[in-house]
Amino acid sequence: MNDSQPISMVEAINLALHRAMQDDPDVVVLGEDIGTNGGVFRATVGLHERFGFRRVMDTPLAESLIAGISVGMAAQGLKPVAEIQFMGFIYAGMEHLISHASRLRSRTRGRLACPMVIRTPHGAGIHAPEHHGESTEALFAHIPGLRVVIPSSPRRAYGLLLAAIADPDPVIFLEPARLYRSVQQPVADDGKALPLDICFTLREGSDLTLLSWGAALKETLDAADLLAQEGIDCEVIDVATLKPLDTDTLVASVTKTGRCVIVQEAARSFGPASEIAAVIQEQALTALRAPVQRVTGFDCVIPYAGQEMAYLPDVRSICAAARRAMQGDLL
Amino acid sequence: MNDSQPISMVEAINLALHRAMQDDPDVVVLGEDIGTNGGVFRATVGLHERFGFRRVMDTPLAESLIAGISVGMAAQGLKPVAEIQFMGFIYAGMEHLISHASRLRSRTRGRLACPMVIRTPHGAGIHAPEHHGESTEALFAHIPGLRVVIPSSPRRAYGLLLAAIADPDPVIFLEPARLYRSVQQPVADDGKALPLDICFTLREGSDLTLLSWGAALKETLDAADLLAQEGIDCEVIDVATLKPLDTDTLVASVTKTGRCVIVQEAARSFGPASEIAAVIQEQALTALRAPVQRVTGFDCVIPYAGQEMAYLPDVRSICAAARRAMQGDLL
Amino acid sequence: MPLSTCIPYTQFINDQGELSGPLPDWANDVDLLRALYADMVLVRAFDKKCVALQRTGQIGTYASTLGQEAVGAAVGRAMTREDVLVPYYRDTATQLQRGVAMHEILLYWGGDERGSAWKNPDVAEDFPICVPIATQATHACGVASAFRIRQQPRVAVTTCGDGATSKGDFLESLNLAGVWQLPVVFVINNNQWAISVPRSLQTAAPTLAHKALAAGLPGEQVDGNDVLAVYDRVQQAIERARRGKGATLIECVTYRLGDHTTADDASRYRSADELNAAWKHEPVGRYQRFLHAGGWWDEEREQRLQRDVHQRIEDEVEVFRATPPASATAAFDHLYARLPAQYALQREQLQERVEALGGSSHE
Amino acid sequence: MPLSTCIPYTQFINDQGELSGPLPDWANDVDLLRALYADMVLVRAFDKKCVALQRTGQIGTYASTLGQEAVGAAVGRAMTREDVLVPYYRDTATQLQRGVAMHEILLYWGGDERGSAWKNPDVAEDFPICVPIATQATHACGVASAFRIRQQPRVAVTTCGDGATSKGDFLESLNLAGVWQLPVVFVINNNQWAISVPRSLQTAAPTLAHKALAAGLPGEQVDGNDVLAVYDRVQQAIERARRGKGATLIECVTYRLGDHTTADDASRYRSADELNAAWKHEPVGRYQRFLHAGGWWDEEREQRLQRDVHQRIEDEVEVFRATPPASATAAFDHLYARLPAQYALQREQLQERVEALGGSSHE
Ligand SMILES: Cc1ncc(C[n+]2csc(CCOP(=O)(O)OP(=O)(O)O)c2C)c(N)n1
Ligand SMILES: Cc1ncc(C[n+]2csc(CCOP(=O)(O)OP(=O)(O)O)c2C)c(N)n1
Ligand SMILES: [Mg+2]
Ligand SMILES: [Mg+2]
Repeated sequence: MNDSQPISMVEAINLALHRAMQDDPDVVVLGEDIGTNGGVFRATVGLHERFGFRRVMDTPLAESLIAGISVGMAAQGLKPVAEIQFMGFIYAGMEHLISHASRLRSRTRGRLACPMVIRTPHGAGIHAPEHHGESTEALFAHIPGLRVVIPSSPRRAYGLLLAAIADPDPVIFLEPARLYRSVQQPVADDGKALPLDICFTLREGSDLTLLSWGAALKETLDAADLLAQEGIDCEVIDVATLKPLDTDTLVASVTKTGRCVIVQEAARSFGPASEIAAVIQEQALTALRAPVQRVTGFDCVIPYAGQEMAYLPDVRSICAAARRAMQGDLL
Repeated sequence: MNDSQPISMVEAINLALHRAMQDDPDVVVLGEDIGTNGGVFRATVGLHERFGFRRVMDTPLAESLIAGISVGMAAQGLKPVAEIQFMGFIYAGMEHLISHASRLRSRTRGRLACPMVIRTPHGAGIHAPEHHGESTEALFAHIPGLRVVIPSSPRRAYGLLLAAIADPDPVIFLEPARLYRSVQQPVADDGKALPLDICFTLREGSDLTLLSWGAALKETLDAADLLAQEGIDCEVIDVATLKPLDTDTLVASVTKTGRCVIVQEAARSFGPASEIAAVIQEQALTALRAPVQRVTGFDCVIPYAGQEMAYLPDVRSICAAARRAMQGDLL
Repeated sequence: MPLSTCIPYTQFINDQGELSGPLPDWANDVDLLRALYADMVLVRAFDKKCVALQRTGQIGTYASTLGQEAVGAAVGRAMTREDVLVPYYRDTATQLQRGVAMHEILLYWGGDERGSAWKNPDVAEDFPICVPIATQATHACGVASAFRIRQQPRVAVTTCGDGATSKGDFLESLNLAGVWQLPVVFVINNNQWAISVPRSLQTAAPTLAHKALAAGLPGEQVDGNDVLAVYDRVQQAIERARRGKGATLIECVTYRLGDHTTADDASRYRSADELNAAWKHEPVGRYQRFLHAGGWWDEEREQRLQRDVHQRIEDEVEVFRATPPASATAAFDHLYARLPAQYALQREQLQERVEALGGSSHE
Repeated sequence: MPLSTCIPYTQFINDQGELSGPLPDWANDVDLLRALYADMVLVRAFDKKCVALQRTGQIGTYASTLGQEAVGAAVGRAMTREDVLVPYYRDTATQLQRGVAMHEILLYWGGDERGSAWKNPDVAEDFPICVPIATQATHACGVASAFRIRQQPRVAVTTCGDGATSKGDFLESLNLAGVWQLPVVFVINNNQWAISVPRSLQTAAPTLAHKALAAGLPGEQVDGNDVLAVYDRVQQAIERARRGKGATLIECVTYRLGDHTTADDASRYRSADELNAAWKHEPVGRYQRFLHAGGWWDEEREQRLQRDVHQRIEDEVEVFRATPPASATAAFDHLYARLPAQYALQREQLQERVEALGGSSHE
């Protein structure tokens, strides 16, 4: 692929997979329909032609199995990159992720490790059937020993996926399905990993901090544009790695701006935004000029395609929250 | 059982199960070792003798199955009360709980419902082997359509379990294993359910609000006693139902006291305390004289028995957090 | 595998529409013979309509049943009203038989939850379509357990694909059905593909019916393109279950003539040769030939049926199109039996967002 | 069930210690015959010690292997060093054979993670004890997949109980092993009970070996109280897997003579009669009789062995007792390869809590 040509996020992911498999013979790819079919989103296209079916494995239809054999492979020093076809189908694999992948190193005091990646499409808004729009990253972010990473641009997808694969510990890599093809960006295939465990400041600003991750960053950035027109200067941060959370960057930004709106696609209660808000009020309470606002999905089952867009945080709600934050002035 | 005689929490649970099965022929009980053996904690002792093996079912060893057949039974109008032997073994059942139990009513727009209860021992501190000390209630509290309830006394266990069984929707009922036998209380077997969806104020106070749930309430109450000796007058609230969260009671208390310490056994990040802190700063920021403090378990794998006590929030840490909260004075 | 011979296989009508074995007594019921044909014709036409509606953006992703009409029609007919169907997403035919309305099926695939809020009391207890593979098998065991607990002579029938037989839920459910002697019938629509994964990559078991042996229950294969064979075996299994004799696993050997869903392009992973060969075994044509040869069907009946089927489909599409948008707050209104006060504000906010989007519907 | 006859059953030595069939050639190796006996004697004595240590509060809950010594000893001996064991919690015997130190096993059950940080390089790749039932079967398939991917002539051996055969992971794993022809051997310790649930309530399958038929792999039963039979079959299965012929399922029919764990009281759910009857089949006595009869064992050897075994156990208990407390921050030090800076403060706080509790150890 030509480096200077803009590519989509799913192409960037495909590029990273090719690169990782080429650079490291221990990287293997597995999942449902990832071989001949190249993945239902085409993220694994070309891999089996290039690296063969020994390293690119279509599995039987069983998510617990996919997660569990990844643990076994990883313990042997392979670096399995497993695809779960949609996040809504990851739940059967949770026992292996929670009780094993996250603990193998701790359980053996470092004798065995579990360098595996679970990739899965994340989030709603692609008009797919039920269970194809989940954003339950909070379930994984709560589990000690896991990393939870979610890119929001082709370039970050490429660099973060390389980092996830290289990481010596298990990573849940969530790919915002709504962004798979909607954004294009030139991506240099330089094999360079981006740092995990840090947030990316996408836009600097002084009045208010907008925090988001995944597909909702699109509306967040759009809102920042609109708010700028109203004279509200937003700092926009892509949280990118939810676990471990780069609280330093987040707290520093809010300490500077005094105001914060967190935009989260997931259901409101007990979601990642709650952790972020809790940390910010803990570490920057005196800097807060208004409550940290959460603009989120709802505490309801994600509606089917006919109404799923209403479930998603929209620019209007983000702007409204930002304006509310600007009104309050506690200092 | 004689009403005036103090009984333990596990006895209260057993009493509630007897009562529910007697009052409603649709109540059935299932799980591993819950029949002849009466449950590994003896919570189901006597049920099969009284109600027969048709209503008291020892299942094969499969948690996904236990959760899934409960969904099927509940759709038929039975009220299955399933025991998962320890919370650490619930994960294989999550697909059924997240993708089905919580959604059956919504999916069918009320045509079918899912009045089931999953009971499971919760929390560490009983010196059992690995996986026997989980406190991952946050994973369930994040799921729309579920209720998450956790009693902290024999009487609340009795009343809340009756409420959970009577509730027309699915309830995850978490039983703090550390409290199963350590507290005794007279419990009237009056068949009266306690209200779900509300918090219980265990102790009124004006200086600081202490919030907790489950076994950690023991240390929380002990801390309140100690702090009282220092002249710090604590209000202590048992959150009891985590989902839906009774934010009104919590916010009202903190609005009154201006200070809040949340005590949570679960791992720190993305735990229930984060949601509570987020809501409090959202709704009562101007009343806060100090940041909401979280005293929690750690973001590490729960240590094996030899060090598990160090994982648990202790009285010392709660008192220290309360003193820190008292020092800050933002108003 | 020396054991594959242990699995019975049933076929009455071969690819040419000729009898390949003696028909059971119930086949003397000519009305039933014709009805099964009409069922298949209806679903094939409706299925085609659904794909067309998807292509024109009127519904979302749809899973075609093309080539597998015999399975659905036969299963639907073999069940009685008091039985409960616990289906998966490729059960249009079965659902139609059971009494789900076509416009409800369109609502479902159109992205509207009301598509599972069926109004026909005949299907009041049937489960909605299940998307997470194989989980429905477990629900069916729960339903069957309820029948057993209440000592009702009812049967749960659950369906799944060949891919589903690899998932724990399916296998755990078979095992429970065996050890609890549950009144449940498991029907596998073995259409040879799980999206792009062929049957041969799912399992090394000689047949999918062999899965029953692990659970101590009878397993059998049937020609899934022979509607009479499927009807016969499923009906027998249902009555066996009803008599308290326990569960049966029936593998229907058929073929997915269409793409996996409208979101799939099967030409990526499957050869045109294979597909063309499979068309030779398809169920509708062979059964029509059989009926013609027996003198139970003629051109006039065919034309009447085709007219009738198309009219019914057009009418139902109209009902679907005329269905007013769902209430903006439906997602909260049916979340719990009574919405906890905590969520009242979110319910309002959802309403606002729906309105900001300019209302919403399945269209 | 007409098919139960399809499952082979192996026994060489009957309850009386007499030959019930011709011994295979490898049994000419008298040292091996004696070693297998010594293995069983060691684990029976060590097991007894563990229970005693639990009763006196020196370790936590312990799962005794009483009555199942033949399975563990034989599996451990049948594996070669390059193979990988993926065990469950009732594998003390196998772990000892593989090279895990007794004091490490005591540390594990004493509630100290260092009990799985084995120092012997022979077991560097073996999995730690698995508590969540049946999940180890899947890990074993992953290990075997790694062998296949790297084209190494190595075999993963995984064990589980009879109850575990009901759980999806076990069944999914068998299926994968079949279809991927993985070099893995599944050994079931069918001790007739899953805590209080008898074998008959787990499954209606005539034998647990029947589970293999669903996965297209060979399944067989062996007298799990006959150490030679277990050794023979497991060893053959391992070599078959090593030769690229795929997986085997071996059901060892034995009996749990003890409680489920030290936290259990089996008298609540199981009759004294059943237990007494089971003692008649136990593996150690019968094998001793066999060795005596063959002239390969005598009283003097027995006394030497007993002395030796007890000395080794006492020494190891001493090492266990003398092990200094684990580091207070171990839980963070091994959470990730490098602890993210975010957790540095928590690590300190944990240290404080441990110190506030007055240090900590397995004692
Ligand atoms: C648990 C789960 N995993 C993955 C999927 C995605 N998916 C939908 S259909 C399908 C293939 C199913 O194949 P099969 O069981 O043979 O049924 P068929 O579609 O062929 O009728 C997959 C993998 C899903 N719906 N659920
Ligand atoms: C997933 C899971 N569910 C439940 C338990 C609790 N539990 C521990 S051992 C056991 C019974 C296991 O029986 P079996 O598989 O026959 O092995 P055995 O202990 O008899 O050797 C149960 C239910 C567990 N450890 N893991
Ligand atoms: Mg299929
Ligand atoms: Mg057992």
